Amino acid sequence: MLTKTSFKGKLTKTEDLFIPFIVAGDPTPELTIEFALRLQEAGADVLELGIPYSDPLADGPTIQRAAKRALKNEMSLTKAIELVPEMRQAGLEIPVVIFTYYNPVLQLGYDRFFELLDENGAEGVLIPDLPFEESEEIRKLASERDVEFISLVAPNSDKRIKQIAEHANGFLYCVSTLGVTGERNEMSADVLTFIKKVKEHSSVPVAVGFGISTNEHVNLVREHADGVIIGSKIIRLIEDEIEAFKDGEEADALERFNKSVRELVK
Amino acid sequence: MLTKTSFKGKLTKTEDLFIPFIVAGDPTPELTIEFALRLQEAGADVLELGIPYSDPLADGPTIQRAAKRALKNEMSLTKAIELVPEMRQAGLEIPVVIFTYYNPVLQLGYDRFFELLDENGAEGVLIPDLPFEESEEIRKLASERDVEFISLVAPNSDKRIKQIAEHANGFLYCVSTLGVTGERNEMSADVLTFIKKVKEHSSVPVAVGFGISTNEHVNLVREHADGVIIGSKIIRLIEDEIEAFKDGEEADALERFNKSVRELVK
Amino acid sequence: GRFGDFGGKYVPETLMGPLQELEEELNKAMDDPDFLQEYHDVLKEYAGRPTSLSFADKMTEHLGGAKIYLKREDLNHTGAHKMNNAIGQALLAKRMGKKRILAETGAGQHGVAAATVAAKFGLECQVFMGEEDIRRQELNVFRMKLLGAKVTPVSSGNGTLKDATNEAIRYWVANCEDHFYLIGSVVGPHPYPKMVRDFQRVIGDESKQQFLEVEAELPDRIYACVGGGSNAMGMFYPFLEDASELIGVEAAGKGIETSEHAATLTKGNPGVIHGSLTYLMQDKNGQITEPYSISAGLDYPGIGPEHAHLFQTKRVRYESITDKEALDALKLLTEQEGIIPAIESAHALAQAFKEAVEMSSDQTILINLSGRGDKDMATLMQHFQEEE
Amino acid sequence: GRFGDFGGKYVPETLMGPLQELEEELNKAMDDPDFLQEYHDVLKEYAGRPTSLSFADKMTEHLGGAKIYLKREDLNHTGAHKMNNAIGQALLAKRMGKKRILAETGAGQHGVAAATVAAKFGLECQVFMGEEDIRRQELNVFRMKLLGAKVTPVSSGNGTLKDATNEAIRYWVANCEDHFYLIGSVVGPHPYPKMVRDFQRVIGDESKQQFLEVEAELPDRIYACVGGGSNAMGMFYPFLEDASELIGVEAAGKGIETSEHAATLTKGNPGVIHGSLTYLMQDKNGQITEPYSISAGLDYPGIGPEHAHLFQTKRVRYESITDKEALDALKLLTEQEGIIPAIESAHALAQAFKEAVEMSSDQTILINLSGRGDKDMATLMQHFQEEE
Repeated sequence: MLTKTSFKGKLTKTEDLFIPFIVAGDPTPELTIEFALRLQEAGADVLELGIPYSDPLADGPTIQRAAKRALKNEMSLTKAIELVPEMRQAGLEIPVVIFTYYNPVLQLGYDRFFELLDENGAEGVLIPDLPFEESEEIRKLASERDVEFISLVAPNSDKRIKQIAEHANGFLYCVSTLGVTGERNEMSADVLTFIKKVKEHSSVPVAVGFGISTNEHVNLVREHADGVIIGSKIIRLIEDEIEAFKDGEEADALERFNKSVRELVK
Repeated sequence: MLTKTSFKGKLTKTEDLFIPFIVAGDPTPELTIEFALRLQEAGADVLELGIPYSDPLADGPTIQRAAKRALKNEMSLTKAIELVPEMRQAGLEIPVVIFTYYNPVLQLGYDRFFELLDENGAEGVLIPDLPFEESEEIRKLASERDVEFISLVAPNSDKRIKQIAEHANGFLYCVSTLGVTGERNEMSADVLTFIKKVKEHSSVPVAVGFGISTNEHVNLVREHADGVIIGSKIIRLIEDEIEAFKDGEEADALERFNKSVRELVK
Repeated sequence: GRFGDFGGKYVPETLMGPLQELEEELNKAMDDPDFLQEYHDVLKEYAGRPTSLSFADKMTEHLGGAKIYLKREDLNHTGAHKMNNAIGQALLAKRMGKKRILAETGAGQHGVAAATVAAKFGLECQVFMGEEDIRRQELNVFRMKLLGAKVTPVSSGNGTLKDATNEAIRYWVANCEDHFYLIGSVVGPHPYPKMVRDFQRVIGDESKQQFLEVEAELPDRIYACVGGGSNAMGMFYPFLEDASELIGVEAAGKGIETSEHAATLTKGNPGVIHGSLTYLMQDKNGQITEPYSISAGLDYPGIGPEHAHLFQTKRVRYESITDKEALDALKLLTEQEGIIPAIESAHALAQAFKEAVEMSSDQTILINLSGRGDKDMATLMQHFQEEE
Repeated sequence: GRFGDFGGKYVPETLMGPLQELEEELNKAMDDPDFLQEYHDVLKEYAGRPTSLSFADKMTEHLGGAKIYLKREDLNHTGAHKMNNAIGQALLAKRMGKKRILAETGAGQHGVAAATVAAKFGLECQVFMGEEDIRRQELNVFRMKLLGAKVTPVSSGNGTLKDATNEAIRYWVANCEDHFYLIGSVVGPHPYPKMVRDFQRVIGDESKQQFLEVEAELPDRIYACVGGGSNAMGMFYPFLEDASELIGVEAAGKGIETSEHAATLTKGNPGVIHGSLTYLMQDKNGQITEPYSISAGLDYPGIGPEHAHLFQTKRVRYESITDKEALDALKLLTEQEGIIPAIESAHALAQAFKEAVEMSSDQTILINLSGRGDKDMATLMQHFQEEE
């Protein structure tokens, strides 16, 4: 099983995973590196590094705002991947998954894309608008290049769950907006059934994401899945400090950020 | 011939007629009486007394304005006819033709209309929107009551000219916008032919109206027709004095009016 | 030239010649199969006829009474029944060798129709429009100009439709030799009321055939709004000899008990307006009074003389509907059927809806949807946003 | 789900299920004679089809080249070809038991069409519209609300069509269980491009029959404007196997040499937008760029994937027309034929007029007049009054 989740040997456990998401270049490339380190400190097992995109149709308003800020800094797919070695140099050890919409990859070309991942030491890739049916070629290439191609599965994936889960690499991203958003403190039976079904078919850890924003949510997910993915909430913690970053109070702000993340996943 | 143009004996000549038009109640009923007298002084042979109407579709902007002023004074067909005895009392001797659109007559009813004409001593009637074909009944009634029913004939009346001219009473009103408006100082051959044709068939004097506004026009018409009808120009002479009337300089204004009319028909 | 007691030619002598010429040419044209063929070809290939007959299933269900059908004159090119008549008269003008047409307009719908056919048939077009209406209907003025027409502002009177019509007639008097006057409704001197009816009867002719196809019998009741009354005459005329009850709906404005309405038959009396003996709104001295309706197309103090005749003979029942009732009906039809009717047409709808609920589900009614509501958006926005 | 290299389903996993369900139901429906009958009945009895084929005699004479025919989609209920597709999808939504539809809109034309069919078929309707567009198209917003639709402002991005579409897709992701997403053009993930084409092909099918009736042979060239490209696909599709040359006309805005245009095929390159692999306008990093056209309906950075395929295979020739050329063509058609076209359609007219003069009088061309210009009056007023 670990062979399928190795992330080039950098992922050492398959349970209780904490997988945070940040957007490259939000609010600056330098801070992105800092956030990555603080998240590692707070216990992150894998970093999802988001590429800002003009038309992020799978994302809510928080991540759209982050993308907009990052695009103002002219962040691109190439530049984002090139941040990875800088992170490494600064001390990042956990595997990095590049989260990007399909079009920037398409414009770069698969060859150049994988070359970049390889050169810069990014271990995984996740493309939210490239479903199983459209991803055969890239999955094959990823496998050849030893890059983890992360798949998503949704409660309405239905009979596709088995297909997707059986082909999963790295970890399996369960989209679960139905159960854990908002104020609820327990998962609906439907979601539990869904996660259970995914786990049945999956040979990689099953992580749950979308809408996880409190420590209660986190612990609820931990009970049933192998990992928790946190995106918008992390971005909002960054947004909370935007003014502080502007005012040059970087060290304090990063400290507060780190503390908030620790609270979230304690 | 004079039997057909007698106006109850008040029209004593059949040539070189001057037939001015004023609107009853413009700008006040009292001044209407004064204008009638000044026009008689200036040589008028017949007075056309216009009834103000909401929708005077045979009239140009000048007479429309006059009608609007008169309607503000609540002038009506009945009140206008009732001005005639006041004019007589003040010294008016020439025959009076009531110029009215058809609808007010219709609302009054033929019986009451002719009763009013008779009671108040108006000698004629002219209804510009009641062509020959629609006027059989009223012509018959007028004839019975010894009222002159004035008919109009136009250059494009064509074969109707004969019919209209042969049934004419009082005088025949030739509508002649084609020949004498504006700056021209001679009549077109067409208009001359038209007037000639009308005179051939008419047993009453043939008067020409519409657009006569200078002494040159007047003299041009006199050469070829039995009479000249002047409407808008007279109204404009009244308009020239409107402010003077408002300021109470009545006597001077009427004197100027009389002088202008004399110039026009000299 | 009469419909019973009504109609006639109450016009200045100068127009008698042109009217006679028109009548003669009209009679020849209407007997000429080539002319009729061309007229019907243009209706089909240019104006989009036949217009649909729509069964208003949701509306019917909502009211729970008679089955409701709509004759969709809103689907005509330029958005209303006006086009049928404008095409007919433009073809006649062409046949008569006239190179210039003139027209009066209130809200601008007939002006747009006239400008449209003038462009299509290569005629010059001059449209008389009251200054007040020009201000209120800026878009339609622009539309007419874009179509190449000249729009002449009329400042006399109150600067509305009645005054524009007077001015158009005056202009025609002075220029009748080479101008064809394209009147927009079944009003004016003979032969206009008859001619316009004959160019609009295609509405009723089509409706009859379409209705028989779907229901195998004629409608129990037929409704149409009446300003001048051309859409109603066009709809009613082919049914005059049939058993269908015919209902003309006037504008009651702010209520027929007020002075602000345009309910000519309901509240007016006979008289002469724009060359024709008919019913009109007037004071005791025979001065024509200003009508009022939220609907520019019904805001007219007269009515076609044939309607006066059908009123007198009781062949058609005439009702009146207030601004508010019309707007409510407009909103209801829009929500139920996805069709935004002209406010004019909404008067017919309102009366029909009132009566439909009292009728049984095996009865049928047909409503002439004379035009689309796009032109009324500014009015509707103002009204419904005030209401909020 | 592909047209050659183009098309596909580039969507979040959550939409794969709904798309599959849609595809299955669509296939069943299109094989069901009852469904097709209902679709065609509604087109006839509600939307006003068949639309006319008009011979533009004066325009033809004016240019002195090929004979020019116009397919009159402007005569559809609500004024454009959008209605054909909205009816088809609404009937499908009903068949699938969906009670709610959602739609994106730019200028509001598709939003109005969606709100219209929602009213007609008793569905709830939510329309996503950019905040900027809401400001610019106040009347259409009011129209949608009057029809009972909810208009949701979209503030992300630049607040225009692209953003409204993104937001509609996001909302659909979260609510796909009971919502039917009614896309307005031949764009989006499979099966939308195919479905919309199949609901629009009635344009080409009718045109073919009508053209054969009057000319006894097919047109030499057929023109249609292309934004997303639904009116063009609907017109072209039935002619793909015929000899007629097909010409799609994109918006060159202020010129394809500037950055302000929407000439996707002329200047863009392949990529993924709104779930589909096709041509689009993007920068070197694959970020989608903002298009520009005076015509709201052509102001879209992508194009239907089938067009990308027809471009690649050269079956269709694609040209581009600037704002100014389109406006000139609009004015010319208005003056010559009394038809005010939508600015979108004027792009097709402009290209056709350019070519018609070079053609001989025994050749024929057919232009798809996709919609009427009423919606564009404010833009036109501003433009032509500035010009004066």
